[in-house]
This record gives sequence, C-alpha cells and structure tokens, in this order.
Amino acid sequence: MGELKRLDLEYNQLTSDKMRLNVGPQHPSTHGVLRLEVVVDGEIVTEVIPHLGYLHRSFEKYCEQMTYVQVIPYIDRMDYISAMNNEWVYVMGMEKLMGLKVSDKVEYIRVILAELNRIANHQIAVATFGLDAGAFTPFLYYFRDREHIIWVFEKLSGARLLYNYFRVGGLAADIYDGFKEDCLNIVKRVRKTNEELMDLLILNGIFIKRTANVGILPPDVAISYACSGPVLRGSGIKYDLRKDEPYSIYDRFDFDIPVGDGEVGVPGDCWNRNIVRVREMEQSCRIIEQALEQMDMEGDVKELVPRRVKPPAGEVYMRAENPKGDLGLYIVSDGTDKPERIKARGTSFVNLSVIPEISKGYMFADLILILGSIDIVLGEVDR
Amino acid sequence: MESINFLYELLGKNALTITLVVILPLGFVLIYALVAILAELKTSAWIQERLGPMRTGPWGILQPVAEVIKLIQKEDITPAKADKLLYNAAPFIVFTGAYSAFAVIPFSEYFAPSRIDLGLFYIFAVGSISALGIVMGGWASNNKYSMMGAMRSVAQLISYEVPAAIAILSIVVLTSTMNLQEINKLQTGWFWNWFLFGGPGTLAKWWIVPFTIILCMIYFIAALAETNRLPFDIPEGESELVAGFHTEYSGIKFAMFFFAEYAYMFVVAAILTTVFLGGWNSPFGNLMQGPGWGVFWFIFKGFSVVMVQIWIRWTLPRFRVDQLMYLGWKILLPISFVCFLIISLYVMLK
Amino acid sequence: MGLLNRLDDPYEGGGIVLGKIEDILNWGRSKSNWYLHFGLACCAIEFMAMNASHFDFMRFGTIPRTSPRQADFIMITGTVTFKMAERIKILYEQMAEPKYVISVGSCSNCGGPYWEHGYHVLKGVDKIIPVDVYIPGCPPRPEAFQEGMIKLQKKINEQAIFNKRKRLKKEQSDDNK
Amino acid sequence: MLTNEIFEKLKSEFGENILECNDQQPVDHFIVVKSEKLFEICHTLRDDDDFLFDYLMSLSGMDLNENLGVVYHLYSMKLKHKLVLKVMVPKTDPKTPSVERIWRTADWHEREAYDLMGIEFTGHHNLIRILCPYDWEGHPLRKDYQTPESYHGMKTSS
Repeated sequence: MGELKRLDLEYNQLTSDKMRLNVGPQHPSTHGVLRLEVVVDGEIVTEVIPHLGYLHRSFEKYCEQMTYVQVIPYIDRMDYISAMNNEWVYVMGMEKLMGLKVSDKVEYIRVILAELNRIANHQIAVATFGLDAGAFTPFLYYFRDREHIIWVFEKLSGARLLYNYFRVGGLAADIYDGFKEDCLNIVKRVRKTNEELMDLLILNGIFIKRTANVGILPPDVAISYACSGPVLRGSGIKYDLRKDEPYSIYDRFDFDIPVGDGEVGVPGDCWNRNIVRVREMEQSCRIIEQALEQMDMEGDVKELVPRRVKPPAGEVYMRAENPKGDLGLYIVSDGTDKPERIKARGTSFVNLSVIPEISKGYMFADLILILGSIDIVLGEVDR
Repeated sequence: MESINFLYELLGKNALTITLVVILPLGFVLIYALVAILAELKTSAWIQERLGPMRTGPWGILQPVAEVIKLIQKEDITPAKADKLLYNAAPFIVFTGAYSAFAVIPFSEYFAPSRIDLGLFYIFAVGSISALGIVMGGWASNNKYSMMGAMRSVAQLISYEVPAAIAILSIVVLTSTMNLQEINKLQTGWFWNWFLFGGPGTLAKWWIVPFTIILCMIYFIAALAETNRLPFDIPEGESELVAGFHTEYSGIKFAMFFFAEYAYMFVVAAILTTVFLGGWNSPFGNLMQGPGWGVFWFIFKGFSVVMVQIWIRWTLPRFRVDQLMYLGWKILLPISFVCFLIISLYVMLK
Repeated sequence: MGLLNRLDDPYEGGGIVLGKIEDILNWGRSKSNWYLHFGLACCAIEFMAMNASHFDFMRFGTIPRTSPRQADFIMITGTVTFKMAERIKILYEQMAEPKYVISVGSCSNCGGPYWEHGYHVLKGVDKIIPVDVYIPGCPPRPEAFQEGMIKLQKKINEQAIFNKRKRLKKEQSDDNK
Repeated sequence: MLTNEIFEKLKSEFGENILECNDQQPVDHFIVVKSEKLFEICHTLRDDDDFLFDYLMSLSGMDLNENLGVVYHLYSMKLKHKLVLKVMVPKTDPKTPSVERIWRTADWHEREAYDLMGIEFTGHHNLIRILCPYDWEGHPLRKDYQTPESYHGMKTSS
C-alpha cells in the first residue's frame, strides 16, 4: 500500500515541461522580421510575447529632417504593399491643413489607384495566408494577377512597388492612353481568379478545417484593441471609413462593406477575416468600374501642386481606410517647410497587438495561421 | 515456387550474382530519385504556370545531377551540442529503411531480389525503421524545431501504419498469401483481375468491388502520410517548423534524407502497384505481356502513383497535427475495419 | 553552359583532368543554388514577385530553403537595423560552406534612403558579413534580380578549387602585365 | 458632440483639471487637461453615455521643447464623434498616468512613447522598450537627442 502511495505521489509530480520557442526574426512565415517568443506545452500555445523593432527605420525622426515633399517616399516605405494608399493619407492630411481642394479628375484617379492597390494588397494577404496553410500554388496564381496591377502603376509612376506618385494638391503625372482598358482588364482578371481560387483554396475542405473556429476575436475585444480593417470587420462589425465618414469622393459610389458573417465557422475567426478580404476585392472592382464610368478625362492633374509646400502652423489627424485598416497620420506643422512632428499610427502595429490575446490555447500551427490572418507588414509595425 | 530470378538462372547462385542482385535496385533507386526530383520540379512548375529549371542542360533536365554534385561539395555541419553518434547515424538509418524494402519488390516475373513468403510483412516491418531514423535525427540535432518535427513524425507513423496494414491485410485475406510475387501472379489477365477491382473471380465478386476501391484509397492516403508528403507533411511543415526534423542537416546527410523520401515514395507506390494495380501484369490480357514488358508496366504504374503524389502536394493545403490524428484514428481506421470485415465475409461465403 | 565555354581555355598547372573536374564541380554549384530568403523589407515583396510565375526565379535552378544549413546563398532583401544585424551574422555563420551572400536593394547595400539621419539603420550589410553580389535599386526590378543571379553563377564558375595558389599567382602576373 | 461641448461638460465634472479648449487651430480642435486626474477623465470619456469614446485611434508622444506632451485621439464607434485630448508633462519628470486599463490598445502605444520619447506612464504593467533594442540608450525622438557613435561595435553613422 505504501509503495503504491509513493508511486501515486510521483505520478502527480510529473508535469510536462513547457518549451520556449523562438519564432523569428528569421522564420518562413512571420511575414517579415517579427519575433514571437512562444511558450508551448506540447503543441498547445500558452503564451505569446511579440518582440518588435527589427525593422525600426526611424521614420518619424526622418520626417522631422525632411521637407513636406520629401516625406512622401518615406511614407511609401511604411506599408510597402499598399504604397498608394499610404501616400493618399498623407497627401489628404496636407491638403486639409492647407485648405486645398483638388479637382474631380484627381480625386477619381486617386480612388481608382487606391482601390487597385487595395486589390493588390489583399491578393498578397490571401496568398500568403494560403502559404501559411501549406498551399503554395494559389500564392503564385495571385501573384500572376497582381503583376497586371503593378504594370499599370509602373506605366503611371515608373516604379513597381514604391510609387512616389501622389503630390500635395494633385498627382505627379497624368494618366496615359489606355488606362481605362487596362483597369477594366484587371477587374475582369481579378474576378476570374477569385472564382477559381474559391474552389482551390477558400472553400477547400482542409483549408476550412484549418482556419475556421481558430483565433476567435470577439467584437468588444477588437474595439478595445482598436483593431480596424478586415480584422475588425471579420469580427462582424460594420466599420469602414469609406462609409462611416466618407472622405474624398467615396459617397458617390455604390458599394457594400463585407463583414465576417459566420458563413463558415464563427465571426472573428481566421476564415472570416480572410473571406472579408476576398469579398472586398469584389467591392473594389465595383468601385473601379463606377469610377471609370463617371470619370472626366479632361483637366490638369498638376495645376494645384505648389512649388513649395509650406502649410500654416497647426495640426491635423488624418485617417483613411487602408487595405489593412485605418492608417492615421498626426501631422503637426509649425509654419516652416519641415514638419514639426509626424506620428504614424500604423495599422499593423495596432492590429498585431491582439496576437497575445487571441492565440492562447490554440495549437502551434494555428498561431502561424492567426498571424497570417491578421495580415501585418513589418514596415508599418516598426516604422 | 515456379518463378525464377533471371540472374540466378543465368549466372548461378554465387557471390557475383548476389552482389548484382543487390546493386541493381540501388542503381534503380538512384536514377529513379533523380527523375522524380526533376518530375517534382517540372510538375510543380507546370501546375503553377512557370517553366521550372531551364538553364541546366536542355530544358533543365540535368538539374538533379547538378544538385547532387552540389550537395556532395557542401560542408557537413554537426552542431556542437548535438548527439554526434545518433546525429550521424540517422540519415543512414532512414535511407536503409527505405532501401531495404526494395529487397522484396518484384520488378518483373523474372526479377525480384528476394522472394520470401512474408514479403508484405517484411515491408511493413522495415518501413517503420525510417521513422526511427527520423526520431533519432530530430532528437539528436538538439534543436527544438527538429524535435517537434520528430515527435510529430512518430505520432503520424503510428496512426497511419494501422489503417494501411489493415487495408493490405484485407487483400491478403483474398489472396491467402503474403508473397508479393504470388499476389502478382494471381492478377494475370485483363485489368479487371486486379485487386483494385476485386481480384480474379467470377462475376459474383461485384459486391466487393466498391470496398476494394475504398481500401486502395485508404492505403494511398495512409501512404501519403507515411512518406510525409503534403497534405500530411507536418513533420517538416515549412510554415511552422522551419524545415522540421532535418533543420540542422546539411550537405550529403541532407541529401540522404532527400533521397530516402523519394525512395520511400516509390516503395509505397510499388506496394500499391503490386497489391492493387496488378504489379507487372499488362492491363490488356496477353497483349504486351512478357519479361521486358513486365519491368515496363511495373515502373510505369509505380511512377504514375508517384506522380499523383506530386500532383497532390502542389494542390492541397496542409493538415494540422490533431486533425491528422483524427483522420487516421476516427475515419480511416473504422472504414478499413468495415471493409476488412466485408471482404472476410466474402471469402467465407465463397 | 559554363562547362562548354571553359573547355577551350588553356589550363595552366592543374592539367586538363583537374581542370575538367573543377569545371564539373563548379558547374554543379553554380546551377544548383538553394537560397535562404532573408526577407526584411520592401525588397522582399519584389522578390516574392520575382519568384512568381512571370519571372520564375526557379529557372536558374534555385530552390528556397528555410533552414540556413541547407542554403547555398543568402539573400539579404531590405533594411538591416542594428537590432537585426547580430542575427544576420549568426545566420550567416550557421550556413554551410561554400556560401555566398547577395545583398539586395539600396538599404542593404549602403543604407539607401536611410543613410543619413537615422539612428537605427546599419549603413550596409557588408559591415557585418562579406557580400558577393550587390543588386542595386529601391527596390530592384525583377530583371535586376536575374542579372544578380547570373553574376553570382559567373562568379562561382570562375572559382578555383584545386591549385588555388598557382591560379592566384597567374592572375596576379596577368594583372601586372 | 463638438469639442467645446465636451469641454464644458468635462469642466463641470473635473473643474480645474481641465485646462483649456483650443478651437482656434486651423484644423483640429483639442482639449488640454492636467495629468493628475487623467485616468479618471479618460474613464469618464469612455463610460459616460454622452461620450462613449470606446476607440483610441492614436496615442502620440510629443516633444514641445520645454515640455513633453501626450496626445490622445479618441473616437466613438456608437456616437461617431471625435476628440483630441492633450496632456503636458515637464521634461525633468515626465510622468503621466497610464490609460492602458481603459483602452487596451494603449499598451503598445505607451510603450512606444516611452521608448522614443521617454515619457513614463505610471501604472503600466510592462513599460519596456518596444522598437529600439532593450539596451539602447536615450530616447531618439526627443529634439535634443544625440545619436550615439556606435552600437555593439557597429558605427551608427555612415
């Protein structure tokens, strides 16, 4: 009996050791240089501690040294996947500060470019999410289509990734002949690929098994963490700045805001966050079509561009709906031609902060998918 | 046993012959692995609308050769804190496990290196050795990712060995032999004599045909899991475990893992071919049947199965470790039991 | 093909046999290049586009590896910060010889747009690890990646494995002429 | 609600802790408050039925030469109104209450402000550097920051 009791005691003292895994900074699926310190119990994740700053390029310090025009290329390099949208936020903020009102043609071109870039961004997001789940082929299909969007940007701005195309008060160059046809072709292509990829990836049984009911983010937690974009909408909250406080000319278009409705899984899980992106591509296509129809080709896109940008002293907080969520720029001007301070509220920075909250208790393989479903860009997290 | 080994008959049973018999499959494995690697590269490229390697010889067909030449030259790193003995032994054990299975694989009616009566049993026994090597390698690397990969690998092997064995066992009930050569001979004739379609017999066999097809699929799924191919490649799942159990291996030792994976792919394809697809038999009765054709049909069928494995790899996403277990224990195992029961019933009634 | 071009060259020292073996070995290494993609910033996205169907980096016989042990060259694509620099060094040291480094983009070549005022950007990755090929651009176009890859293959093809000393001497005397 | 209405309501509740309301700026209006009662003020802003500021858009540290400042940009998901809140802290003793327990997103924002500006948020559960390496010296976004010569043997200037 005594022997048994001793054995029993020993058995109760047996605990499984927790293992501390270092995911990143160099890891195939951290989407850049994020480092996650993960404590795992077997395969179950018990704690996640993110370490940032591996791409901290001192963006805000640079802004203080540059003139207002020189800031634009640096803004590009923040969220480098959707550079057009980033520029737009900055340019809009500056125009608000200086009281400029740009012409309709400029607004339409900006909307089209921003929506094209939104599609490009979502394509990368969905593609890399599939890659995290182990599906390599959809990744290449999406990149094949993205290339056509890049070509349009290249014809406009000369660059493939970081465009430096928007200017305070206008654009760097006018659109080229055949821009309309190119855009319509892209829209056609995007729709076709999305349909194809629905079968191959999004509604694939294994993919649904992997992503549905994983990494659930409840709506109230999402708001408390100030999530935005597809992460917030994936939780079922209809919040989109394009509708909620229509900036630019978004009130002229007819489009829907897709939210995670729990068609598969529950709202707030990885699958729903992902499907929001897929559906948003379709909405962007609709906006592009309407914009192309309404657009007037006459007019000069550079007539309001000032030689020297010198806003009055003051401050403005400008935010707009970027593909990843709302990017906020807090621009403080002291009346000189260099900004006093520019603070960027990185969308990915804020969205990433929910990772420790929502990844506890899931498997280690799920953590990678949760990270993928949030769609971060480290350039924006670390700035 | 009437079947004869062509070489034994030609040269007599002496040391030279035995060496030849041993070396022939090795040569086959090496050439096959090179072809399979090329096939993998080119098939993936084709699926993804790319070209694949193009600059190594015409259409890149020398790519695997270049890779082997490169891998031989690479520095062979042993991590300082690794368990040296196990670390160095692991790749050899993995390759041995895959290669020794070739001892009983009947390439033709006239060539099977060894014709032991327990052929199937032997393959299952030595097939598990490679898992042992994977565990050794993963544990000895002293790397957390490697260890997780190794653990997953064992769990996976245990889960999928059972349904695979039961699927094969059902066919053994039908054939009442475990000798691979005998199983082949039973399937001579047209393709409806294959065990995929219930094996030889009268029309009365029709009601077990669905079950033999299901068994074939069960074995194929389990084989995918045992060879660590997508969608079951969680031991080396790139997106989470970096490179899994072979994270720390470089140079020629990594090449051995690489070769072993492809060799094992052919082993499972060979079993599938032999047991379900008629082995070296022509699908068209006596047409194209003969010693030379036998080798052709066997390799053709085996390679087709390998190509299907490659095709699946570039199409599907990956399972999670618990879902993999679920599939193995709760879906494949019960179904294979049911099929086993029905086939036993059929044999009893016959 | 490098092998065929080199067959016409006269072989100093070494002889024809060693020369040929050397060529075959170099050929293998230059045509089968597995890379560790060290994606840091913007250039990584362009590199992903490079990998995709339109440009198809795998045409050069490159295969992405996720473990540094199995990689032949490392692609540093993006801005190297001080926090990252030490990790790059560790990773480079973990790679098996022979190993090469391609530095992609202005940031990792010299600091790029972040070369002047920043406090947290390393001004060029060559301050910590030796670089074989620099690919300029911010970010480089996929064509530039291809050019860089061809440069690397050329470099590998010209390497001496046997009779290194003799080869070196000959090169020096050639330079002196 | 407009900024001056919010100002009036806060003034009636917190008295002299609410310093001024600036509606002269060309663009954004803001309210300046004292740092002592900041936590309570923020709590009211989030929970009061008239405010319901449940969404902290941004939290920025500022260097205003003699003072350091923290700027809070608030938004209400239900009532769809915005507010800019400012706090000044002296450079010699830059301490202000943390609002991390009110809006969880403030956690990382405050760490960032601490890292780059050196503002200490009292009551924060884990106030460590977030972007710079943990052994970095100084707070880089301050106007008087001098970049160190080298870090771990690597030169910081080109």
